[in-house]
Amino acid sequence: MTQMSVPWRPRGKAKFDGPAGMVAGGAKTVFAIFAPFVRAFPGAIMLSAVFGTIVAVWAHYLLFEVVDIALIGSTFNIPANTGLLGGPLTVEEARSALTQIGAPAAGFLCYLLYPVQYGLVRDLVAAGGILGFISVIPLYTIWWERKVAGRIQSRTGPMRVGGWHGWSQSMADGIKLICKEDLCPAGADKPLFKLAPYLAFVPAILAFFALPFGTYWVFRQLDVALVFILAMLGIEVLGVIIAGWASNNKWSVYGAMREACQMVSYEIPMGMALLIPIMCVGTLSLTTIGDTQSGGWTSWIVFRSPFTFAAALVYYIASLASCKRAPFDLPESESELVAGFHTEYSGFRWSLFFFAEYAAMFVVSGLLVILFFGAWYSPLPLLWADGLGESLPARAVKGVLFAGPIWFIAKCVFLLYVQIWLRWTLPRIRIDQVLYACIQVLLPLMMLILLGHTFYELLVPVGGVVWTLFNLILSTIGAVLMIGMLFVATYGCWNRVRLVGNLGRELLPGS
Amino acid sequence: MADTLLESQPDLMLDIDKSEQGDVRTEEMLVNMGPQHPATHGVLRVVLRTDGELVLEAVPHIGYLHRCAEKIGENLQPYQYIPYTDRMDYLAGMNNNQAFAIAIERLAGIEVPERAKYIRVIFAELNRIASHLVALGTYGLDMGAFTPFLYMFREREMILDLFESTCGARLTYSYINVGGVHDDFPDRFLDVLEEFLDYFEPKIEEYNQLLSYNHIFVKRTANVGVISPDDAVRWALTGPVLRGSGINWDLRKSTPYEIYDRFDFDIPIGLPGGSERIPRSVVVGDCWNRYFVRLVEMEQSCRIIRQAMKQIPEGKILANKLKNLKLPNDEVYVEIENPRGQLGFYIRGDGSAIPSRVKARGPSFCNISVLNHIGKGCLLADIPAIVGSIDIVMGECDR
Amino acid sequence: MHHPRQRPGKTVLLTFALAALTCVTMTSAQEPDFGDVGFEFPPEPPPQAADTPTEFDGVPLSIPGGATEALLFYLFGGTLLVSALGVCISRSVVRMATWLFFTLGAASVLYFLLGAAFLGAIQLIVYAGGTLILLVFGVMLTSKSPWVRYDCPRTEMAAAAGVAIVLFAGLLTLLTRTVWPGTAPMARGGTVAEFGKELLTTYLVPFEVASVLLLVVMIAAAYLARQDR
Amino acid sequence: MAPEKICDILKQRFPNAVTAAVLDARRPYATVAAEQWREVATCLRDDPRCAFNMLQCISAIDLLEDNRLAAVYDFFSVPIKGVGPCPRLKHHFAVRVVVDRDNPHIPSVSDIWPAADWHEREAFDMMGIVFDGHPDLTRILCPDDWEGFPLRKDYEFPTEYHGIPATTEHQLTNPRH
Repeated sequence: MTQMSVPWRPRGKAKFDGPAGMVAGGAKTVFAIFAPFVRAFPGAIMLSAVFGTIVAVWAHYLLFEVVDIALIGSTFNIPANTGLLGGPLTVEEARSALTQIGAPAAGFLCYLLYPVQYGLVRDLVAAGGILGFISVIPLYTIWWERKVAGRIQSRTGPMRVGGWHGWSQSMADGIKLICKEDLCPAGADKPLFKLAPYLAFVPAILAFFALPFGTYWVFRQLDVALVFILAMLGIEVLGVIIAGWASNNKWSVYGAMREACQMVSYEIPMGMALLIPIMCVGTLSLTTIGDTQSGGWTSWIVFRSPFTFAAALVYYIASLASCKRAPFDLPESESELVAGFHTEYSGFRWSLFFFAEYAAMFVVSGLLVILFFGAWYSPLPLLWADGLGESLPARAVKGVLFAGPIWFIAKCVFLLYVQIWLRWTLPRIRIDQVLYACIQVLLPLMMLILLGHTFYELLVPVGGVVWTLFNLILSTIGAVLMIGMLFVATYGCWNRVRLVGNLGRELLPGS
Repeated sequence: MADTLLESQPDLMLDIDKSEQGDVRTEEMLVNMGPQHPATHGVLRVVLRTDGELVLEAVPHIGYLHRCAEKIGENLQPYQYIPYTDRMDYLAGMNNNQAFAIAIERLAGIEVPERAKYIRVIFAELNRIASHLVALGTYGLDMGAFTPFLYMFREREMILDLFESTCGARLTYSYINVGGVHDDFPDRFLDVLEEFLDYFEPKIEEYNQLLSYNHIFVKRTANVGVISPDDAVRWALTGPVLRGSGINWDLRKSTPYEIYDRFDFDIPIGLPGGSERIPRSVVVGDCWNRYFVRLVEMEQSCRIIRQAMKQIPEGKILANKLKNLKLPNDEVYVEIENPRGQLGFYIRGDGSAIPSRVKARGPSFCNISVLNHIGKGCLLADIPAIVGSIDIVMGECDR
Repeated sequence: MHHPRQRPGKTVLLTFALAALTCVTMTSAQEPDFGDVGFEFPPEPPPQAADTPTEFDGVPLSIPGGATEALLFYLFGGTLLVSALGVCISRSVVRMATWLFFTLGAASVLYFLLGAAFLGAIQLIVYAGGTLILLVFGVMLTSKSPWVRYDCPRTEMAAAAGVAIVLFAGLLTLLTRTVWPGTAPMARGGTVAEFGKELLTTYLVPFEVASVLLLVVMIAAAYLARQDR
Repeated sequence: MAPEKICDILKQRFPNAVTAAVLDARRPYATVAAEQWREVATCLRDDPRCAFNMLQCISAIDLLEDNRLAAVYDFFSVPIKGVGPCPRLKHHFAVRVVVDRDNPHIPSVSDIWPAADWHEREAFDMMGIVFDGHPDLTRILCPDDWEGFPLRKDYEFPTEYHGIPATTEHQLTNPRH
């Protein structure tokens, strides 16, 4: 074959060096080591990873508790202004505390225990855990979104990477994104262009620092956690706006302007909807609000009055708008604005926006769960668990059946699923309709709800006939909806082959 | 408002001092939509003059897919040119082949066998369905609804399978040839086709539930990009765009070509809101009506195919004496009803085997020229809605 | 593009006058009353070290070790100063806004360090999350070009310098003449409920006056935005 | 209505305008002088007996042997319910306007039928016919800086365009046009 002559200069062979080369090399090594195992036991690895994470977190929690008990039981006065080294507990005391509770290998464990008494160390550990969690959420939400979208559209979604239903597709995408070229368009405001993804990403992480996963499962138990999280969601928008502006692209500016005006207007009904649980409980602390809903299904704030029911709905709609999720995904609508504010982004910076978006989706779902849907409590009343005692197995049963982060995460994931479901079902609305829906519909409606709820709280005695009646009716409606949903999902799952055809599943690997 | 030509502005930032409308002064911006834009269905470029989200002017620029189709036609014999025609409107290759074949047959006085005529009708109507499925699916995509797109492509795949079983190609068929068609149906084809129609007709109702009557979709398309009947005719809009404006004009009915006069079918036209099957907020000539006309046309195409399947005779599929075809020193202008509108071929012969002039009148070319007329004063998000409802294929627009 | 510029005249004079008035008022007060701004001094001299609360409202005032607190204070105070300077010297309006974001954020961290979590969170949500975005939005929507730069003529710069000097002098006088307490004031009445009660009882009149003012602003904005005037 | 009658109407109203008519061919047409084309066009649209409200196509043709260029206009009369003079005409007609090859000027009809706008631009782009009075007579399919009119029979194909080779060696040695 003769060499074709081309009018442009042929490019040299691509060389990957620096961080990209390191990442690529690392990925190749990891792949070479783990790929055979992953191929052999994909499902088992995934399940054991989930289970192992739970066990690790549980062990972590127990460790902290042991130290706390030791600290309280310690006979020493806690000296003020202790430095970074030389804390209240010594290794010896830790060892004796461990021996007291009969832990095995106390001589070894005490060295592990020692650093945990310092707040800084605990914070670092917890922050690491939260960062890990935030990294996992987008990975699996994106994979799950693709699977759900596939099912909705009568196809399978990712099936290849990782073996079992393409479960490591997002990780492969992540490695690809990190290795991609980091483009900065000519004429862009370089510093701002590079800063913007972080301005979107960091607030999303910070919001998690105040979001409780359980009564004690919170990084910082802020008295004003709700306001803080709302503020973080608001600041995330700044990153988006600056990204759009700094890209030197008109479509990006359009995306940024849409995002700004959408966010600024929907924050108002959203904030007002959040006022309703605050009125019910009388605090801004998310932990306290969550803990008032421990009495099972009927005690969830959403079923408390017709107004809370409506407010939960309004909040959910507004939260869709504030997360730029369909049908409110105007800032990044590809059929109008190419890709909106992140048109010019590529590689890692682009993925930061996605991390921020999915993290924000989880945060707004978490807020809804905490404020309206019984926080980390199961539909069973916590009172039933009183007889179980405080032994370790009893705690495990309690954590799984009655209250615990598992319930919180499960509820959030369900709400995430609803967001995904809506996205792949509904068309996108227009900017004037977005603003009309907010200012002319949601806002007056929310004002009425707020007013109505104020009078409801003032005039209807808690536990009275009217209150109980409404509570029961609404709880029944909720239960019927939930059971109906579960029924439909089960029916669809059972009849999936008949409903969408065999989807070529036999032909794909890992089926 | 200054009526300056957009091209004459070297800088994309216009500096037009608007009359004082209030204390808050906003500025106009020129935005280039396309040629690489997800919503322009190919390489259409629309230069938008916008005031915030408001579009003041939407000037379409075409020519990015110009492939000298007419010049090529002046250098090739008709049967050689057939493959070029289905690369014009690549979503409706059968109809394009048919238009060119009919034009040459009229010019050279070729009589097509009966069976070939029926095969042509069946495939033209099947291709109309396939083309409308793409149009409707991508229209949903333009509105942000991803799922109907894949549903419609699922059904289109089946039609393409039918085509492939007969002519071996899935997109550029070159199947309908001068004097007839290239191949006869394979065995059991009509049974499979019947099976497909039985499967497909209920699906249209599914599309209605998914997309047509979706509240958001109706909100996005009803009363958007309204073309009055008078305007539609003056701008020579054809096809579903013309019928969406309430004009009962379909070449298959009004000037029947081939054997369309033997079938019983209806011409769907745009109807005012509140009529049967029409949501209340819809007006005649808006995007929703254009969309819905296509949807109903698919039903009617199914009817035509069913009738043609019953009537189809046995026999030859290609006319005799096609070798050394000489075109007389004469000219014809033939229009047929393409899925997108009236596709016309002007052909001039000069006594040789090669036509001296081939001119194609593409429906997309004429239909998209109205964009600036109806795109003034709408919102930015309405431009994809209008472009999508006009349903252009740039290959045929630019030729 | 040429903008007809307003001469600085009246606006600058007015700003001067206001600045001077503020300085005079501030310096004339011998002892500033922090009670009005939500703080009060601890009633007693610093208590025993053992009683020093290490947590307040669940917010740790400091990681064990006072040095950390000091470190954080200087870190965020420094951020505040640098970013404030950035606001002043940036030319691009959006860059100014970004710097301002850091200024506001650092200020809210200082509030958090003081234990005024509510104030800090409100600072974030209202200024950083709301006002700033509206500001950037307004700039993008109304400027001649979205990529607007701000060029300051010499006269305005001189006027601004004058105002700054007068204000700085006033602040300096205030700072030197105030008798500062030995420790940072603690926020009084930590919970939001108490805060709300105070607002609706003791400070009802200022609260209502502020809301009436906001109402006036809203009506005025609606009036300005109305098209057919 | 039969093409003969339409031709008669035109001849009656504009005795000098209709210079020739081919009425028994596969595609009947009348040849109209360029000077009077606008008046004829207005008559074709507005006369209730013609009522050609839709201009389907303008095909520019190169009559190299006569050293002339021509534009062929195809009309349809589309019945519009309630609009237009005659709702039930449904007829077709064609008009040919022939101009000199060296000075090809035809008055524009883009204000009579807005559809003519792009067709005239295309005819200008491809054949070099200048339509006087057109609001924006620029190239539509070719780039703005293209040289020559590609569909003319004597068009020389360029060998390159902005450094991009526009033809192959084979084509250069085997010219087809």
